[in-house]
Amino acid sequence: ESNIREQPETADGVILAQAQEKMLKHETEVPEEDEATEELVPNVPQLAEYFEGADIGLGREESFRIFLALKKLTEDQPLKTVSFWGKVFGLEGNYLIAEAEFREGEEPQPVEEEGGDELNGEDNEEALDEEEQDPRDKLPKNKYRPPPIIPAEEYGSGVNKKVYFVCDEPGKPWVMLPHATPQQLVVARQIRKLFTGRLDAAVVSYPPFPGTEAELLRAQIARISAGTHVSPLGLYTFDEMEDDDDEEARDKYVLADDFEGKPLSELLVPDLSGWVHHGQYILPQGRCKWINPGIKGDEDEDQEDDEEEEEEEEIEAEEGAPLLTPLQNDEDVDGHPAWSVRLTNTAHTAYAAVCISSNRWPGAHAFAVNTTFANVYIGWGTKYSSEPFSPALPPMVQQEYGLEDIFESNDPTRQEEEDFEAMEAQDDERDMGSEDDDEE
Amino acid sequence: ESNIREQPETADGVILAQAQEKMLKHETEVPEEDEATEELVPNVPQLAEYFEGADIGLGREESFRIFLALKKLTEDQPLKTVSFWGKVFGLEGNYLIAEAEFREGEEPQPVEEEGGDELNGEDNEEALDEEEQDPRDKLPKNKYRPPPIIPAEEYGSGVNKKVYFVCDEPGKPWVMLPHATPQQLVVARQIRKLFTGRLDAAVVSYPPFPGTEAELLRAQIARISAGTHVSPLGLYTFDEMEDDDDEEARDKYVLADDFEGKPLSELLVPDLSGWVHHGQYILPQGRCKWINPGIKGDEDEDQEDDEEEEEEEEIEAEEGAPLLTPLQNDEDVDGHPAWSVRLTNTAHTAYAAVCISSNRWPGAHAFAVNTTFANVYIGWGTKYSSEPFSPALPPMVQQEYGLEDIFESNDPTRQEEEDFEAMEAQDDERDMGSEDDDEE
Amino acid sequence: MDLQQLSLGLDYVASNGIVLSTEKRVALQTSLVLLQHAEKLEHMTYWGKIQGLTADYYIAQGYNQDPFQRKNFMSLDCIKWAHVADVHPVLIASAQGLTTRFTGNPSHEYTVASLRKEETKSDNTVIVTTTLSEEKRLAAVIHLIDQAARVVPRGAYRKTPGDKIEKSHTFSGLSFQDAGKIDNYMHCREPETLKMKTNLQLAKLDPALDFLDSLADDIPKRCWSIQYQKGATVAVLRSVVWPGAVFYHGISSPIFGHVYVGTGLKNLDLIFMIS
Amino acid sequence: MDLQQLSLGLDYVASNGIVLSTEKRVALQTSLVLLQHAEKLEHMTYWGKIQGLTADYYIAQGYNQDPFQRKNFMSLDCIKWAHVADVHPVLIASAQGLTTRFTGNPSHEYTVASLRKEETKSDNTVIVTTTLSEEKRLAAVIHLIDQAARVVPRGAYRKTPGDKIEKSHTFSGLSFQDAGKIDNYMHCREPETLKMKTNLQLAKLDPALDFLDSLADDIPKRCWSIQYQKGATVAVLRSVVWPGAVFYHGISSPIFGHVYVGTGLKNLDLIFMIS
Repeated sequence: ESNIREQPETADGVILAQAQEKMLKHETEVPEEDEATEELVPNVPQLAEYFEGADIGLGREESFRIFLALKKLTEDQPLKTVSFWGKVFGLEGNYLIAEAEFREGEEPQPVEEEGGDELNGEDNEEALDEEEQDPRDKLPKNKYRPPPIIPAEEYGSGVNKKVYFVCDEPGKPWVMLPHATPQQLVVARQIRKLFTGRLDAAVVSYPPFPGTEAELLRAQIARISAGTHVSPLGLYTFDEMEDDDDEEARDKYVLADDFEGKPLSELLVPDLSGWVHHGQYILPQGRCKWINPGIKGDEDEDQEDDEEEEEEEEIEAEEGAPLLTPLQNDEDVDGHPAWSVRLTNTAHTAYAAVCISSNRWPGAHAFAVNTTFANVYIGWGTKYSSEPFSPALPPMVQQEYGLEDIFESNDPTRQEEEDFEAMEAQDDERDMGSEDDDEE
Repeated sequence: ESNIREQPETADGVILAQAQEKMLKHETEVPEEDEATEELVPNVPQLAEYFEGADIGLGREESFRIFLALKKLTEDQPLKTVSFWGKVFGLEGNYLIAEAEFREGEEPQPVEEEGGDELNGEDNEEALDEEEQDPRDKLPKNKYRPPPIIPAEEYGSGVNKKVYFVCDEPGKPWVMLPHATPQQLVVARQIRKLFTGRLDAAVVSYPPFPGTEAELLRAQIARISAGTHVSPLGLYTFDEMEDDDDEEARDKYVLADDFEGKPLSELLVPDLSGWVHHGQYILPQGRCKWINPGIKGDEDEDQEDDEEEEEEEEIEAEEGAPLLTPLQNDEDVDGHPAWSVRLTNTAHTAYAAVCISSNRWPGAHAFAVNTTFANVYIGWGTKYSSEPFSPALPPMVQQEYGLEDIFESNDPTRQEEEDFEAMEAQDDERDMGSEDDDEE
Repeated sequence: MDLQQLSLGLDYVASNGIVLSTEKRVALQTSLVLLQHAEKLEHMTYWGKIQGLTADYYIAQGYNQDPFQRKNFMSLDCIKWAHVADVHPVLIASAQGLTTRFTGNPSHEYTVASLRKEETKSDNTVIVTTTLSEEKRLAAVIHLIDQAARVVPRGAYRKTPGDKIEKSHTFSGLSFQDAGKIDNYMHCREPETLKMKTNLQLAKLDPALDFLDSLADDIPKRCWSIQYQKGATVAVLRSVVWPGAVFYHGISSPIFGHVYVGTGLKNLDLIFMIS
Repeated sequence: MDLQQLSLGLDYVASNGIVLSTEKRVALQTSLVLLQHAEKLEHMTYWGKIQGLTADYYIAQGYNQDPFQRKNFMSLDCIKWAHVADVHPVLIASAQGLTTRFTGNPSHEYTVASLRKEETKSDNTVIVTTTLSEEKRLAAVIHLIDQAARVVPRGAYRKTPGDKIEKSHTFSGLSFQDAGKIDNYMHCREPETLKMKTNLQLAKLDPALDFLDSLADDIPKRCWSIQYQKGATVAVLRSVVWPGAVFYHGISSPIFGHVYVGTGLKNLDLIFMIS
């Protein structure tokens, strides 16, 4: 260690401070009462206080900066609702995530990502190429049909009910994540990855993940929201005015007018009967709302080939837990309920709140007291498993072509060849002999 | 500095920790809803949060410990209400003060303090002694009558509406302060003292303070409460059921049922029209409720002497500001309103509260938002003055006795004495001569 | 993190999801002072928290002069503490086989299988099934986490010529540049990887400073996440093998410490998880 | 208190009524970093707050190597800072005569009287009435408070044989006993009372450590309140001459600092107030 004191590098700190300075404000007036508008940004510091009572959170200063950053997001984007979804840790950097909904008609059209969604298109091109071939060169036809692409849910429904923005530090610009596709969700369920903190980082996995870290993050957010967004029973209810269509699973909920808060004693029971899921369950196909992959519409030009297959595969609709299903029905983890329940303010329970933490997605928490509640996720973005991870096995080796047209035989041995040649020679001699007989 | 590392003295820290440990609790159950009782201990940490938004408070950990200590106080004493009044700094130690009311009929009888309240008694004894003297020794009678002792207000009314407990650190035992007497208040207004932190410390002052530091602390608490306990207009109201006796100043207030909170904009106006005093004004005589000192009852045995004086002094009732008087009427301080107004949460005023700080008693603060409000005092316990302090002057030198009975004359000079003696001698000779004449 | 530095340390790690409620801080600051006094320990640290399904274990550690000799204590409420006795290495090995969550009940019994050499003529190894209490499992996991994740900056401890290890009074912290390099951090444990270095490698090291295993020798290579936080004034190292183990160091200051808040489970899938 | 130590320092002084809202802390940590960078200062400190009637002044101080050469800055919102220029000693004397509260408006003008020697043959002193802006009054009061209440523990600074003053890197704090004695604290200012000591008194002092005025020489004798706080782990000195000036020192640690939160008025009644 030299005696020369190194000038502290303030470059990074200064740059961050410059970004954060834009968020700071100091108002000395309050709007008149009739001017007051519906409050868009939730009182993040106060919600953080409740979580802190259960040793959950990011500290008061970061919570406050997140609050300011959310405020800035509402100034830059036309949002209808916004909330702090949580923080996902990465190896080199972390992600702060905001969950939002755009105002009616204001949602932007996301830029189409190049990549894996075009598999079917390429196959179609191949099919076209095939037809341009010389009919005389009848090459074996590739009978492989990739599974039909399940279309992604539209913004506003199912997995994509909300949109997500990320940034790595409060004050840095918010980046909107793309909508989640069923393919991404299906693969995400099969892989286990840590994030680096760079949205454009490649995701090297098997099965190959159709996207970069941004898409993987979005998929994990979708899974975590579906699995761990919970609220006290009675806070949300189904909209009575909507048609009660029994076939369609109810997928919308609204705030109940008459909710007065659940007593702490009911929120505290270990069987979790006081809580319900308001995050909608994702079906194995990667959507919340089942769509029959057999119904193709007019995209597929090989419809004739599939007629036979339609009759063969009667695809059964996937079903999942309905919306607002109670947490009691969650599968146990290691023989215990899927959520651990804690009381805050144990020194004086009159001012306590109840906080539950997911054991299936460590890092997902929710608290409730009176009519206040919130969800948050703070963690590495991976699911819990007591079993070591086993990556998916590659599929079976494909059959190259049907065997029924081909038969194999052994190559003749040299002896057999000699025998054959000998027979041939004898036959030739006999034939020549008969021809001689005819001429006398 | 020697190389031997001194063992850190943990004795003090350990002793304090032992005291504080008794306050710690960890409950894991909540009472059922029907069992829940009215909450006695206020949510001190939450109120501290609001004050912290205006840079006022004692820090989260001390606030929490104070909360635990108040809880312990309610377990040890039969209280009806309790709250954290504030903290008064002293040179060697500090005071934490809790304001409380006993449950009906449970108030203890305070031990009578020896000391300055007995001045009149001693004089009465002197009067008795006088009468035992020999009537022939008619010594001049002491015509001094000390001012009549204004009786202290009873517990539950006026200055003594509430009772106060002090301790120097949360966890240490709470000590109840004696009730305040008018004499103490009158002298406290004339002196300016810092506290040492020891309740039994002597208070050396002129005029002499009738008590020790405990009584002075109590007097200052009374003055501060009277001057700075404020609340949003409309939160408290007079009990409609009480007789509207115009002669008696209303001295009771109750929570208004229909108070829905004052809008921040009204609380924020610099003229303070949104706030009222609910601490009752202390009259110059040291009481909230005027009592006529002329009405002696049967305590004074020298009633005859006073008959004349009664006719001479018609004592005018002192009047002060009525209860629930608005803060607008407070005298300005240095040309500005008596209270400074600040907004908390200036970055996002939707979640702000309004906090006002007294300029007359620096350290007295109040905040309000919606239906929540609180008062607190954190300071040295002295009033503000832009003028340097001038102690009271001693009274005029007493007149020893009336001059009308006495006349002074000059001592005769030697010459006058000789002349007198000469005259006397001449008179004697003449007299002797006349006697001689009679005998011829 | 040292008890005296509790609020500073928590301030440094809060960004990583490690917070303590005011109630717990107040309780710790009282109960750990009493514990330190009762056990006559020079240093008392808040080691962290192991989350169980029904309850959480708060862990404290105390030591005197020798940072390698530590006494562990556990509490369910930060008020009453119980000594956690060290466990035999055989039990530690058994505990490593447990991959389910801690339950929160110290008396819970786990069934573990361990290999034991039977002392018979045939010298067979026999699989023996024993039970392990959660309390012992806790002790084992604390030991494992300390071995894997108890970090000190290079230069904070010195080895005197007399082979005595002591805290350096002139350590003024790593510079900004150095704080970002993993070779400047070392394991505070009996050296393991150091012994496996060749003489040529050892020749380049400073015997007064490099007497502990460097984090750079940990396998796999990317098992530590280093980040600058709090406006580049704090260096934070997070273990990916034991998620929840966090080390913090105030850059250019002598302040450093570590804490663990997590489920007490080792991340066995690490190889798959890093690209 | 040093910007890097902000949360620790606030934690130490909170018991004395000095707290900062989260909002202000966040704003300070951003704006002071930028200020330090813009002004190219090595050290940045949060000096404190002077409360005005309609608004409060937040004050920050920065310096490089020399702790005696400080630059002052003020802000009304902890976001935008303005340099507070030093004022002439004559104005400081004028400001001392002002005993009313700061208004909160930096442009407010006070009327002050000051004595000035007229340069005439008769050499009379004339009373001249001038105006003093609140901004200048602020600068004057900051200077006065620093002179009266800027404290460092004995041993924190050393004087080299070359008469250079530097911070001691081996200062590990005052012991518990020493921290309670007022002679172990010194004024961080150009010495005044030191010069008035006799040679005999000076002979007992250590020239490397005792080159500043000791607080023990302050008049009146009881103008400092010393207390052990936070369970006897922190020594806190509060000035009674300038109520609101608070010095804190973590016992047996190199941590110390000071802050002022008050009305900016000197307590002229001190003599009457102490028994």
